[in-house]
Amino acid sequence: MVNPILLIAVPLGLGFIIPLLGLIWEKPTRYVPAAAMVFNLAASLLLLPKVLQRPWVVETAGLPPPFSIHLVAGPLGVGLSLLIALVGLLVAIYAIGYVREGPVAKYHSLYLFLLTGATGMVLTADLFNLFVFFEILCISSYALVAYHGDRAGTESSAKYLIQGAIGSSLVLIGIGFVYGLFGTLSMADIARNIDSVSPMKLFLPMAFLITGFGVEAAVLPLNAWLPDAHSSAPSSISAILSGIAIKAGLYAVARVLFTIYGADTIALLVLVIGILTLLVGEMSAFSQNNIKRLLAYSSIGQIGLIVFALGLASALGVQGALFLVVSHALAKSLLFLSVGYMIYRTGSMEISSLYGMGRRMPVSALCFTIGAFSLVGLPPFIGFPAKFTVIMAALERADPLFTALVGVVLVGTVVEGAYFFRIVQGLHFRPPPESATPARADQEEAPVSALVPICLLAALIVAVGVYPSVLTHYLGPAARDLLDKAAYIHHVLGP
Amino acid sequence: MSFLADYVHYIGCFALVLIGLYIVLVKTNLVKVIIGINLIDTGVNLFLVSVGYIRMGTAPIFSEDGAAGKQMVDPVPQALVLTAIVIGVSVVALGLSVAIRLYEHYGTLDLRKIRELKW
Amino acid sequence: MVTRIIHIVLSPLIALVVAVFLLGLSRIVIARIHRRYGPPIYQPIIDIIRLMNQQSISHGTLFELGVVLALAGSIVTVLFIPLGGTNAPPGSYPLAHGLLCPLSSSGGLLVVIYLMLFGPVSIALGAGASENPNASIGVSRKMLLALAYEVPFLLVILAIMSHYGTISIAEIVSRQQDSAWGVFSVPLSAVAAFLILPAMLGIRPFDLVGAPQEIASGPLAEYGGRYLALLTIQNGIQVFVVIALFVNLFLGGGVNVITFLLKVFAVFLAAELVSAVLPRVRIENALRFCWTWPTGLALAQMIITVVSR
Amino acid sequence: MLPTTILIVAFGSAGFVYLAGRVHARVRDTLAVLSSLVLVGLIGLGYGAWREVVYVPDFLGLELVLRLNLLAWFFAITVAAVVSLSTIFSLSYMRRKESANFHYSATLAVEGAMLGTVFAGDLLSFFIFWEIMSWSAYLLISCNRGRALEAGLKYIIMSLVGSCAMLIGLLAMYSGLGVLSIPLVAEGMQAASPGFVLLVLLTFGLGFGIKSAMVPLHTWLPDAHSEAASPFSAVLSGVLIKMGIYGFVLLMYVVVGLKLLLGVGAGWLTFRHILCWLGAITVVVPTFIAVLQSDAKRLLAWSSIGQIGYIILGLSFGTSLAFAGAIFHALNHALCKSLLFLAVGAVEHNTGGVRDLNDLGGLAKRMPVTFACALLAGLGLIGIPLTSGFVPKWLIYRSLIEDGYPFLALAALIGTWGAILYVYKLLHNIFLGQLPEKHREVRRAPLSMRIPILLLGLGILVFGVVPGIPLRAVQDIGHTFGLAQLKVTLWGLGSEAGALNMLNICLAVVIAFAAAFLLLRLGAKGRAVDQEDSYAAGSAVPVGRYHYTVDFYGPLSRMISPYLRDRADEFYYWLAARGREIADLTRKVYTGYAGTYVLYIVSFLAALIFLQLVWHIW
Amino acid sequence: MDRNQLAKWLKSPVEMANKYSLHAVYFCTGCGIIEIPPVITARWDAERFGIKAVATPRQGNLFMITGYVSLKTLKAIIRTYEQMPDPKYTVAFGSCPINGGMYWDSYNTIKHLDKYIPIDGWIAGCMPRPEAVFIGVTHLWTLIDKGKADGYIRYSKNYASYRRNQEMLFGDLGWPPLYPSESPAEEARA
Repeated sequence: MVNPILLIAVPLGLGFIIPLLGLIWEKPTRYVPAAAMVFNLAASLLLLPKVLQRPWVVETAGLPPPFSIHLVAGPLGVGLSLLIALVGLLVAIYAIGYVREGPVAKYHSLYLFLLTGATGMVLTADLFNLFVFFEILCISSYALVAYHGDRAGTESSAKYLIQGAIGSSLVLIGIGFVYGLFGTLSMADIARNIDSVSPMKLFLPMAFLITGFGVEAAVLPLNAWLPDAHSSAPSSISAILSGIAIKAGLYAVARVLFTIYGADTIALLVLVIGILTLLVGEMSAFSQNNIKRLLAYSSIGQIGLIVFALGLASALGVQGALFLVVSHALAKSLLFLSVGYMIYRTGSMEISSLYGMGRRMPVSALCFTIGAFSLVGLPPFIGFPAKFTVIMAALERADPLFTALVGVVLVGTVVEGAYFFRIVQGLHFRPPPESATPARADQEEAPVSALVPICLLAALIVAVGVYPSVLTHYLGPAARDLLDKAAYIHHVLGP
Repeated sequence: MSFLADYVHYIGCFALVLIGLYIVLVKTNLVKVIIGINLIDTGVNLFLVSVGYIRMGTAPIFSEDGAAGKQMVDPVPQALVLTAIVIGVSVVALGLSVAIRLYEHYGTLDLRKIRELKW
Repeated sequence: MVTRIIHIVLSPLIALVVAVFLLGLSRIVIARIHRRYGPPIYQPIIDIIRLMNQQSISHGTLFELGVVLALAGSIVTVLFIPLGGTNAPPGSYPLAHGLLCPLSSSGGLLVVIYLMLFGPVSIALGAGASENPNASIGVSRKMLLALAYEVPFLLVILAIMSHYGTISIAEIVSRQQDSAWGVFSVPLSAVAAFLILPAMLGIRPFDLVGAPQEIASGPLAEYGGRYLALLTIQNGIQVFVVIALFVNLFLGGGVNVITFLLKVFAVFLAAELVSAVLPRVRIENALRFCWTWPTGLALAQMIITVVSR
Repeated sequence: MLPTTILIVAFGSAGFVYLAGRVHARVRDTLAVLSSLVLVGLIGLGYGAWREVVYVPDFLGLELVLRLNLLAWFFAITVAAVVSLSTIFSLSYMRRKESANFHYSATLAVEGAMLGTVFAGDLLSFFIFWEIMSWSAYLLISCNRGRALEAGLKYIIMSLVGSCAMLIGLLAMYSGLGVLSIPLVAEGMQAASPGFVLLVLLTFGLGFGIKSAMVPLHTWLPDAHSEAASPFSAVLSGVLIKMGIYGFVLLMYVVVGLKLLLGVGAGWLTFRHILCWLGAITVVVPTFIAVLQSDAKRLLAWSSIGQIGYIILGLSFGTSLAFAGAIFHALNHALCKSLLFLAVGAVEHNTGGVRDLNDLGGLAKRMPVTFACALLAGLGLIGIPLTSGFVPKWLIYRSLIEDGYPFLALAALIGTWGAILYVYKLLHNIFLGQLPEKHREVRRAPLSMRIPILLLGLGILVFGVVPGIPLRAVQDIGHTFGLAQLKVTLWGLGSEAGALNMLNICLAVVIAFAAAFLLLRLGAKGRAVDQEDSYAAGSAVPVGRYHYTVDFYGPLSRMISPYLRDRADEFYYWLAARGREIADLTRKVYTGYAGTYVLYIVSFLAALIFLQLVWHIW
Repeated sequence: MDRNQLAKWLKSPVEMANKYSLHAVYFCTGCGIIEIPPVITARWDAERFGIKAVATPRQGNLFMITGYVSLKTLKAIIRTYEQMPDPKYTVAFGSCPINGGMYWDSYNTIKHLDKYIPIDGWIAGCMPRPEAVFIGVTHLWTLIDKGKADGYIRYSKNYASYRRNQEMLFGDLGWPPLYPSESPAEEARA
């Protein structure tokens, strides 16, 4: 059996090897991330059936929990690491052809660090370790956002860095408080003793932790870095940031809220924050002209929806949130990836310059359409069962308030539909702008290395959309993993 | 007065954090902002250390004094702080390198003028 | 069965004869009011014979078909309208007893108001095919005029149908013969119907459809010869149908054909007297008139009817 | 397995047709026509074989079921027939158009989705197919480019609003009742609280109202129907909006059930009354807006709304006569309106894309078959006896009058007179009058256009003369919903007072026609003249420039057009403009200045702590 | 007036009908039209005799040219005449159509209308009083009775020469010939 620690160790190690390898022979470095992710994918797949029965607690220093740092490979962790590996692999394949300029070896190295950070975050059971992986993820994304070193990239990187640094400082303060209160950093241990401390004292670290992780999770007032960073990063990085990085942040928030604090009481607050995030995100996206910025705002909207679903704090709600995490990861990475080469070909991120792309790059445009439809939540794409589950969870309450909230959420969906349908029309049915050169019309499709991940993502979106039960089998246990505090404590610390 | 004495390190570290925050919020020069971030980091690190600090405690080494148990300073925060310092340093380093790049592009470090990405 | 066939042959014939007679009568009445002597009463027959024997100029199949369909539609409409008689047991002699209405059991008033469309729509098609813009203008006016008077007319019909609770004309007629005439039970409707009668008959002041001086007789501009002959007959039958409907709805039909026809003449004369002294209005005026007084009256009657039910 | 097979054939052929188009246009055309015909055949075969099939055993824990019953079959065969005729029509219409591959494929996909919608045995599959239908139709509308883009966007956004509302209703139902299978839901609804029933009616009603273009939710339709490619306009107007009607039938008669439906609301303010009056408004206002249009397809589009009004009026009135009339009228409107759209499409095709009513004329001589069938369809829309439009309208009127709702009947009847106006305007301005110079060279429509037009025309005539054929099916459907049985004969309705016998009317018309024709033959021979030989006060007619079309109903339009603004549309645009303003204000949050962003973070933290201090949120 | 004689009606219904149903197209070319209103209104009431004004030549069978004929109107007259269905009768009203009347030396007025269309009856006078119109109509009746009101037959027989006369004035008339010539040889002979 594969040890879950390898899920972290292999990419991390390979990430360190890449620069060395790059010194000798740069060319093969391009394939290393893909290889690492293949390993992660396979390992996660192997692990998944096992951890579904019982989470696997890995002791790293030979001490049983709560001492020392340990990993918990539960259904949620392995499931998310599977998702990370999957999206990471596809983006890595895409990057083989896409990333050609600049310090390529460093890109791949940082890319692996980013994935390591994300994987580590979802697998660790230690609060400080969570912070460390979080920082790995953040720092590598700061760097990757500025990869091209252009105006927009550096500017957004700087802003991202400022906000991220403040955020991680807040997390650290929160961890300090928690440690001061409990004297332990094992999440299970904290969770077990949570009732021994007065709520007022408990709230302060929670506020710091939520705010700190919230910066990466991009909930409403903390997400100002996101549209900048996502829109000016290289498209492959945008894909992974939107698909994975913010999900990792969300995971951290959810872990803190549900597993450590069991915070049902502030669920309504989370719900409201989710709805606000959703509305602000979708509205900001509504009249965007920059395609990647629009996609970034749309990510904010989707995050809002996920937070809304989390805020429902029911099994079905969390299941829906996880479903949305998967669906958004697939769809948004698909969108960024397919848009990547369109931008590359036209040299502009204006939506109007992408008009007529349906003719010039039919496969990419088709896949973009699939991704967009999935995000809007149209069947038979994965977005539909996801959104369906969330709304089902919200209406499960049979409470007029929740019905009204669902109405507001669906307003967001309509706005989202409005701008995505506009783009889809532009791609397929509008005449290309005057400046486009129709002479090369046939040779403009993205290269195979890009088409393979794009098509795979599209196929996945359709397949899961038609048979959502392949996913729901795993989402149920994963949701329980997140929600069922007692079981988590039991698994980690023993009876 | 004893309160002040007991909590002086907390007050100090939060003062550092707040000063850093003030800089980040008010100053518009990117380098100053990074300095602010660094100050916050320092403050936070100080806070972490002081969480585990016991007045007049011993070093967390298995010496004979320490084996007696009570007065040993908690080693975990110190380990954490080490990590945090490393992280902080790398963030600052990255920030400074980005600042250099920004200056190349914009010819200024004034964040009020580096506002091409908005809305 | 035999009675039925007799009825089917008889009622269009009655309609035809009365129609031609009405046309002649109308010319005489108007002439007399104008202090002229006027043509003989059989002048329409002379005209029809002359037209039938004149060379007919055709603009194509639809041009001819429009005429035929219009006439056919008018004839069919006649079959649905009781022309006097009471609802006595079937098999009795048609002129004395029994209702002279071959198709009284097929759809009732709703079919009639649809069949009354047949004629105008067919003429409109034929006239449209004539490629004469005057005809198109005339048809446009005809359509608008129809809309103008149909609004009050439909209100009238609906008031009557909901007053008597049936859509069958025969039923309405027999109910009137049992109790009071429609003109007494739904008086405002009767007034409204009389106000729009000139418009339905296409006579002054609402003869703007075929205004000869403005648009060269409108839809008929290109029709000559046998087509015009048939259209003259059609016009007569349409006039007869409208008046017969009025008589059936408001004046209790007729106990037998003779009384029925007498009532028809009476109503026709009244309408002609109004018509003879009035100038032609413009289509805007027609629309405005029809949608104010007649509509208001009919609406009032309908509200009364609905409330009193 | 039949419903599943049908869906597989439909969606499969949609894919294959696209691929075939990559190979060769001829292959694609053959495949598209064949598969659409096969679908008609399959559905035809399915008559009587009523069944239920589980096709996805586990979709989010729900069983997805397809079922075939008479109601579904009735709608399905209409859908399949209209789509296959439209596909045949496309053979010439889409020839050498660049989007042909996509057109065929998406048409089949829309057909599949529509069939899925009517076959759906549970509300979830209903919703899924409904959504697929919406977006594939959106793609197909937008595919016509140019102004179609805005139209498509409007359509899909309104559809999205509708389906979001439906989603709420659907899931409220699921969480309330725990089932989504239609019979079980229907059972469950009987015990539901009135508020819940109202929620279901409102949410689903919004969705169906938008799809079937009920006033005031109609605003997408005039744009979408007029800007889509003509063969697809025929599908849109002919059958796609009928899916909304199917939804209403399902909602009002199956899911909620008639008894419950009649009970919702109080006094005159019942759901049924409101819907009736909405239907009546839908009849009158759009009809007169249609009269004022000068674009052929736009006119037809508005007329579609008006005709839908009859169906909604009949459905929501809910007597067995009115129900039969409504469903029959759905069929009639499918035939007539798709024929008219195809005819206009043929004209558009033959004249090089002209569909401005002021720019055509006199085409009857060039395209006689098209004209004859368009005439038939126009008469069918009006409801002239002997076309299929007469019986349904008669049924609806009669029901309204006999049950004592003369004002509703008035609205319906006035709508009919409006229909005469716009039908005549359409026919006259395109086919009658003088042939303009530039259309001298127009040839008759190609065979592949004439065949579907002819078949539809035949259908209108047959169902007009022998209304018993569809009427029987319709009344059987009504009977399964617990409506009283009608005395349907082959020729109309049985022998009560005010019965209807089309045979009598038909015979009378035939005899009268023969008589009139004989009378005509009695007259002297004529001579034929051509269009220049037309009386113009002795002057020579300016050739081909003398066609009275512009402002055809000028006096009327001057009178009523101030009252007939599409206020709903204006309101939605106003709403959208305000929404855009708010959105633009909202995104000003992202100022671009890093200090602000840090301030957000700090104030978020402060707000959290403040909330806790003041309200003890945790 | 033999309108009431049933025997005549039975013998020759068509001629009788033609006589007593003269639907006239009054072509208001000149001052002569002034005399028409008295003719058709209450004072003289032409409708007594079945004479009625119609709006278009398609519906009528009597063509009255009332007054002088200028070149420009002649074209319209020819056009209108040709649009009238057979049988049709033409009556020239006043002296101007007969010989130019007071316009005898006008460069722009037709002197002999019957060079261009056949005329069945002439009503002389400048202008003829309504009584004269009735006398003219009575005369037309006798002509119809005798079968001599055959202008439309003459027109068809001699169409080529009429057409040539017309074309001498106007060049191209702007519409195709009413009666297509049977053979080129015949056309050449004419």
